[in-house]
Amino acid sequence: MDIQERVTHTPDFTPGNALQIPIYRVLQQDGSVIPGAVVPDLDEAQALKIYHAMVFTRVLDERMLAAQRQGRLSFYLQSTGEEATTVGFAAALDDADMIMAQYREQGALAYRGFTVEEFMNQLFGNDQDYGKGRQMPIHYGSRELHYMTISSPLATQIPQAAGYAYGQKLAGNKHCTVTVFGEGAASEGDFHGALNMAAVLKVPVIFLCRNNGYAISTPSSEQFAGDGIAPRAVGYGMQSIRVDGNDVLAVCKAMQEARKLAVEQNEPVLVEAMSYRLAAHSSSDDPSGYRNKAEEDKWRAKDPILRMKNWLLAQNWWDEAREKQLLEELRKQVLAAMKLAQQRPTVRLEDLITDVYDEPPALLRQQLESLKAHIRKYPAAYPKSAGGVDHG
Amino acid sequence: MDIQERVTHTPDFTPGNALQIPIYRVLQQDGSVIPGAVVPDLDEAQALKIYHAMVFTRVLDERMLAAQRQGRLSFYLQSTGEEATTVGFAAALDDADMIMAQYREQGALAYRGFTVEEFMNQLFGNDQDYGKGRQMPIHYGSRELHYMTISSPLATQIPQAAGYAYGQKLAGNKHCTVTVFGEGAASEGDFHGALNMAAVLKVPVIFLCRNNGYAISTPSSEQFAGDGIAPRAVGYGMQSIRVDGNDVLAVCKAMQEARKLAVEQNEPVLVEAMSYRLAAHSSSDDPSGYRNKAEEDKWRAKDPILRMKNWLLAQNWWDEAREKQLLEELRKQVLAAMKLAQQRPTVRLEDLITDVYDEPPALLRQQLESLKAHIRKYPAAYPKSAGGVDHG
Amino acid sequence: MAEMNLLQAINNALDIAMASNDKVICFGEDVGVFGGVFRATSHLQEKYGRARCFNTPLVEQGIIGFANGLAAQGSVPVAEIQFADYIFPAFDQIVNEAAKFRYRSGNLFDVAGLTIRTPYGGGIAGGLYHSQSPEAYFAHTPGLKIVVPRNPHQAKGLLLASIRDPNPVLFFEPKRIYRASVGEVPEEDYELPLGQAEVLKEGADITLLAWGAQMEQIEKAAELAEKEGISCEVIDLRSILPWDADTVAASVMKTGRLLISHEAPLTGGFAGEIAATIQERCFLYLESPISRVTGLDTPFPLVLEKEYLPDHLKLFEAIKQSVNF
Amino acid sequence: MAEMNLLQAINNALDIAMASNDKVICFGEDVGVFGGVFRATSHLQEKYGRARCFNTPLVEQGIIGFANGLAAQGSVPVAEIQFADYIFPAFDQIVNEAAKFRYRSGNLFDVAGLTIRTPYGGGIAGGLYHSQSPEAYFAHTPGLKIVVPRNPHQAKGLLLASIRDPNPVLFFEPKRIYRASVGEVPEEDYELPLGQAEVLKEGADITLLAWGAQMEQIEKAAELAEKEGISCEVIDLRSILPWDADTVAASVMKTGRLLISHEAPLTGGFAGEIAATIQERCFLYLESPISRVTGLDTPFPLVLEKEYLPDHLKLFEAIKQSVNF
Ligand SMILES: Cc1ncc(C[n+]2csc(CCOP(=O)(O)OP(=O)(O)O)c2C)c(N)n1
Ligand SMILES: Cc1ncc(C[n+]2csc(CCOP(=O)(O)OP(=O)(O)O)c2C)c(N)n1
Ligand SMILES: [Mg+2]
Ligand SMILES: [Mg+2]
Repeated sequence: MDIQERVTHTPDFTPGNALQIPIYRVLQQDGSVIPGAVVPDLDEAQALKIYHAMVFTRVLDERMLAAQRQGRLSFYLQSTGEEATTVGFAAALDDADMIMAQYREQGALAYRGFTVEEFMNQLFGNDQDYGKGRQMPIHYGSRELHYMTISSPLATQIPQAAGYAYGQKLAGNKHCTVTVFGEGAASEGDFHGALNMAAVLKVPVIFLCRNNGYAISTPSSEQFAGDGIAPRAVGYGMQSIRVDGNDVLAVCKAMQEARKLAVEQNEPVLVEAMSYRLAAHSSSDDPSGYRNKAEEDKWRAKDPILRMKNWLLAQNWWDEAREKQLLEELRKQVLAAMKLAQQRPTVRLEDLITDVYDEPPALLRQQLESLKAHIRKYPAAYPKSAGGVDHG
Repeated sequence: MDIQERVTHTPDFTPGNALQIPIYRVLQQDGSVIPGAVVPDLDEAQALKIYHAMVFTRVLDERMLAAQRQGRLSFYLQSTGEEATTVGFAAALDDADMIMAQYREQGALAYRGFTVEEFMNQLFGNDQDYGKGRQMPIHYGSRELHYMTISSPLATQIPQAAGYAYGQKLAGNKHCTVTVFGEGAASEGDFHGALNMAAVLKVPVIFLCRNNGYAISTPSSEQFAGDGIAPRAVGYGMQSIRVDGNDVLAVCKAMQEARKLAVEQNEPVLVEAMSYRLAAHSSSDDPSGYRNKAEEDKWRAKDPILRMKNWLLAQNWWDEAREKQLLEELRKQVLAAMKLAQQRPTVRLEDLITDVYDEPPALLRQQLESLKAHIRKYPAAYPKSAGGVDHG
Repeated sequence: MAEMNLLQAINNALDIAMASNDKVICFGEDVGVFGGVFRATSHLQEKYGRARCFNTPLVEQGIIGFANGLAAQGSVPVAEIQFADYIFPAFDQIVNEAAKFRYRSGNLFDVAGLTIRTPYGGGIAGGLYHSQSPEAYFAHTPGLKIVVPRNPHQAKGLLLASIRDPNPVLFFEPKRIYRASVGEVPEEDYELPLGQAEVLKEGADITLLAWGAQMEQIEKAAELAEKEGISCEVIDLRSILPWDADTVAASVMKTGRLLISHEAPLTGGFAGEIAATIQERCFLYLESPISRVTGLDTPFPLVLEKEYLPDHLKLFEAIKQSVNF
Repeated sequence: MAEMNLLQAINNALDIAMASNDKVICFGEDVGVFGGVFRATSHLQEKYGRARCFNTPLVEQGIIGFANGLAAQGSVPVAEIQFADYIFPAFDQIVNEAAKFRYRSGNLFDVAGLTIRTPYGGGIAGGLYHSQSPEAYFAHTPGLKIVVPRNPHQAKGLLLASIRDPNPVLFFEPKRIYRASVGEVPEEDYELPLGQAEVLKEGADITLLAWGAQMEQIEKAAELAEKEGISCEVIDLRSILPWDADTVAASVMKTGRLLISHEAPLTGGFAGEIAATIQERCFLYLESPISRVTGLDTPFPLVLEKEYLPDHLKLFEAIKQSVNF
C-alpha cells in the first residue's frame, strides 16, 4: 500500500487552506480574450446559439418576474447573472447527455430547445404542462431533451445522477450525466454520498456546482469554511476545476474537457462555477434584508451576457441592430406565449390520481369517484374542476 | 474576496491525488524512537497506565470472544490491532473531555477507568447494566467518565459531537469533544454535515477516524477512491493530520496537538489513524470469506501492544516478569468478573417502559399492566421476568 | 394582552424562552440575520447574539444531529427545519437518535432540551414539496412528543411548554395561517399543557376532531351542521404524541359518533390510529362508523389542491353521512 | 421443487431475475464478494460480474439515491439495506423521491425498476437497532409498494414480482426466519401477485391477520384457539401497500371479528390503518372491537424481547377476549 510508505516524524498539521484552486477565465468583461488563454472551439453559429439562449433566458426571467408581480403567476425564480454557466455548460454537452439540475438552470433548457410555449405551459400549470399542474412554477422537465424533471428537495438529484450515469456506462452508449446544484445544496449529505460513490464506482458524471455566493439569505461564508467546493473533490480522489461562471467561453471549455474525462475515461469530475445570484432568491424573497446594494452593483458590472456580447461584437458576429431586434422579438414571443398559456384549459380532474402508480389502485379510484360526486354537489366551490367533472 | 483574485487561463484540472498526506510515526516496531521524531511528554506512570489499558483491552477482547464462542454471550466485538489508537487518543485528553465513539473503542473506556465489572454488567445486560439490558453487548456508556453511550446507527454521533462541542464552547469550560468513527462510517452523509458545520461554527471538536482497512467485508478500496480520509478536511477548511494508528506515541502526540487547536482556538481538527482490524468484524463475522491470511499476518507483525512493550522495555520501565504477572492478573480479573456478572439478577420488568420519556405516559403504564397480568398467567413462558413480576 | 398573528406569537415565545434561559439556542437555515424565510426568528440574533441565534449550512441531518448533541450537553436547542417537507433527511437523527437517546442509555444521557420547529401543511400553492403534513410519519416513534397549535394563543403557550418539556418535541406550525390567524395573546410567559386535547365546543350528536390549520375547517363545518340541527362537539387534539385518548373517548361515549380530519393522505395517517383506538374503547357506544376525512392517497398536487384538501364542505357532508348512518 | 430456506429462496429469486434480465443490478453494503452479511446475494458477483453485483460505500442515502437514478435510466436496481433499522438515512430518497418520481414528472420519468430489499424484525437478540419493523413508516406514502413474505415459497414469488413490478417496491425480509423457515420451492421462475392478501385457513369465529414472521405466531395461536373450539380464519396480508382491504373485509363480514398483529409498536402501526378501514367497511358486522396485538410503545429492548413481542400466547389471549366480548 503506497500510502503506508509516506511517513513523517513531526506532527505537522495539513492546514485547512492547503489547496487553493484558481479560477479558469478566458474572457475579460470588455469581450477581449485574455492573452494566452485557452478558448473553446466555437464557430459563429454555435456562438450565436449560445448567446441567443442566454438572452432568451434573461428576457424570460424579466417578464415572468413581472408577471408574478402582477399576480398572474404564483411564483417565479430568476437566474440573472448565471446565464453563462447555465447555458455554457449545456453547450459543451452532447444533446443526449442527461441533465439533472436544481431549479435555476432554465438556460440549459433554453439552449436545448425547450420552446417558450413549453416553458409557459409549466409555469401556468395548464393542460399542456408535462407535469400536469402538480409542481410549482419552474419545475420543468423534458424527456425528449434529456432534462430530468426538477424536484424541490435539494441535492437529491446528485446521487441520482451518479446512478443514472452508472446505467449509461453499463449501456455503453458514451453518454454522461451532468448534475447541477448550488453551493448551498453541496452541504447536504446526499452530495457526499454521491461524489464518493461516483469516484469509487467510476461513473461518467459531471458534478457542476453553481457557487453564486448565497443560499437564500445565507452567504457562502456561513455555508462553508474552506476554499469553496472544488477542493472537496480531492477528498474523493476526483478531478476538479474551478471556472469563472460569468465567462461563457471558460465554462464551455471546462465542461468540454470534463465531458471527455467522464465519457472517455469514466472519470467523474467536479466543476465549480464562480458567479453571483444577482436577483432575489425567488419571487418570495427580498435580499435587502441580508445584503447590500454595493455588493450587487459590483457583480452587476460583471454581467455575463454583456461580456459575451462584447466578445461577439469583437468577433464581428453581432451588432447593435441585431441585438435590438432580438430583444424585441423575444419579448414579443414571451408575452404572446404567456397569453396563450394562461388561456388554455386547466388540468384534468382525473390527473389527481394518475401517475401515483403505473395504474391507480382501487382505493384511489374510489377516492376520485367520491370527489367527483362531491364536486357535482358543490360545483361553485371548485371552479377549476367543476366544469370538467363529467368529461375529460 | 480573495478567491476572486486567483485566476488561471488554462483549463487545468486539479488531480484527485493533489494532496498526499504523510503518516506521522514515532516508534519503530522494535520499540526504538525514529531519530529526530517528535515524541509526546509521557512520564513513566502515564506510560504504564496507557500500556495497562492496552493490555487489559486485549485480554478482555480475547476472553469475551471465547465466552461468546462458548455461548455465554450473544455477541462480541474485538478491537484487536487498534489498541494504540483507542487508548492513545484517550490518554491525550482531559478526563472530562467528552468522548463520542463508534463501538470499537473499549480501550478509551479502559483508560478512563471503566471497571471490569462495569464492562461485564453491560455485556451481560444484568440489573447493574447502566443501559438496563436494552442494547446489545459492547454498547457501553458512562456519564461519570464522559463517555457517551454507544449507538449502533453509524456516523450519527459525528454531527452530535459537533453540537456537544458547541455547547462546551458556549459554556466556556475549556473542554472539547472527541468523536471516533471508522473509515466506513465516514462515507455516511452525517460525516459531511458534521465536519462542515463544525468548521463553519468553529467548535472544539476532534474528528478521529480509525482507518482500519475494512468496513465488515468491504475493503477501503471499495469505500473511497482518494487518499484516505484526512484530505477531506481541506474541503472543509479544517486542519488535519494522519498518524500511524499502531504507534501509541504518535497517536498521543497528534491528539495532544489536536486538542490544543480545539480547545485554545476553537478549531475543529480531523485526525486519521491508519491501522488494521486484525480480528473479524464481530463475533458474527468470518473474514476468511473476503481477505487472505497473508494480509492479516503482515499486520499482525505490526502489533501495537508489542511495539509499545518494546519501547517500555527500552526505557527500562517494564520487564518480562511484570508482563507475565499483569497478564495473569488481568485474565483472572476478567474471568472472575464475568462469573459474577452472569450470576447477577436480570433487569426489572418495569424497565421495559421507563426512559422512553422522562415519565411513562398513561398508555405505556397500561401496556405494562396488561403485560404483567399476562405473565402471571403464563409464568413458564417468560422465565426472565416471571419471578419479578410482582416486586422489584 | 396583545393582538398577534401566529408568526408573531411564535416569535414572541422564542424571545421569552431565550430571555428566560440562556441555554436556549435557535438555529437553522436562514434563521440568523434574516430571521427565517417566514420571519419566525426575526430580531433574535440582534437581541441574543450570533452565538445563540444563527444560520446553519444547508443540511437537515446535520442540523438535527448537531441539535441532538447540543441537547445531550445540556443546552436547549430550538432547531428550525425550513419546511416540514424537508425534514426527511433528518429522519434518522429524529427517529433512531433523538427518540431513543434516553432509553438506550438507561437515562445516563438524554436530549431533554430538544425542540424542532417546522412549518407544515397545504393551501399555499406549494405543490408536492411545500405542503406536506408529515406528523403521522413521526407518530409511530415512542420517545417523541408531537405538538400542533391552531392559533396564536395556543402557539405561544404550547411552544413555551415544548421548549421546556424534558423530552424531544416536534412542533409543527400551520404555515397557511401564519399570518391569517390573528388573536389576543397574553404578553407574559405562560405554558399550555402537552398531551391534552381541548374541547372547544360541547355538543351532543357527533365529535369532530382535528388539529392545527384543519381546526378552521372543522369549525366551519360544525357551523353548517348546527344550522341543520346537528349538535357538534369540537375537539382540538393539540398533541399527536402522546395523544389524549381519554378526552376523545369520553366525548365519543357521549355523542356516539366521531369524525377525524387531517390534510395528510388517508392511508397511514394519524386518524387511523385514533379510529382504531376509539372503536376499541367505545365499541358499544358507537352509532355509526368512525369517519376519516383527509387528503387523497396521492402526493400533494398544485393546481387542484382545493380538490385534494378536506375542506369544510367535505367535512359537512361526512358529518351528515355519519349522523344519518 | 427443491427444499430451500427463506434466504436461499431469495438468493434464488435474485439469481433468476439477473439471469432473465441483464438490466437487473444488485448492490449494497457488503453484497459483493461476501454476498451480504446474511448471504442473500451469495455467488451473484461470481456469476454476473462486478458491474452487476457490487459493494457500495457505507451510505444508505447514497445507495437509494443512486438506485433511484439507475432506475430512472431504465435499469432495474435491487438495492439492499443491511438492516431495516438503517433505512432511515434513506428516508428522504424513498419518501420524497422514489415515491413521487412518476407523479411529479407527469409520467415523463419514473423509477419503475426500483426494488429495495431489507431484513426486518426482532427475536434475534438484536436490541434497538437490529430488530425494528418499520413498514408503517413507509405505508403513509402513496407511490410506494410494500411487500413482506412469510416463507420461502412466498419470498421467491413475491420478490420476482416486486423486481418486475413497474413501481418502486420495498421488500421487507423476516430475518428471524431466514434460516428457520424451510419449505418446498419451485425451481422455475414464478411470480406471486402484489396487493393481494392470502387466506391461509378458513374459519368462522374470528379473522386473524398478520404478515411476515408474525404469521408463525398467528398460526400457533390459531391452533391453540381451535383446541378451545374457536374457529379461526387466518390471513397473510403479504402486501402492506396497496393493501387488500376487500379480502380482509369479506372475511370479517363472515367472522364478525378481527385481530391484527405486528411486531412494531402499537401507536401508528399499520394495524391501526387496517382497523380504521375495517370498522368503517364492516361496522354492522362487527361483534367485538377490532383487536391489535403488537409490540409495546417503546424502542425495541434486548433482554426482555420475549416480553416485548406479541407472541402466540398473547395472541391466544386476545382471541379469547375478542370471542368472549
Ligand atoms: C432539502 C431542502 N432543504 C431546504 C430547502 C429550501 N431551499 C430552497 S432553495 C434553498 C437555497 C439553495 O441555495 P443554493 O443551493 O446555493 O442554490 P441557489 O439558490 O443559490 O441557486 C433552500 C434552503 C429545499 N428546497 N430542500
Ligand atoms: C447506518 C448504518 N448502516 C449500516 C450498519 C451496519 N454496520 C455495522 S458496522 C459496519 C461497518 C463499519 O465499518 P467502519 O466504519 O470502517 O468501522 P470498523 O468496523 O472498521 O471499526 C456496518 C456496515 C450500521 N450499524 N449503521
Ligand atoms: Mg447558491
Ligand atoms: Mg473500518
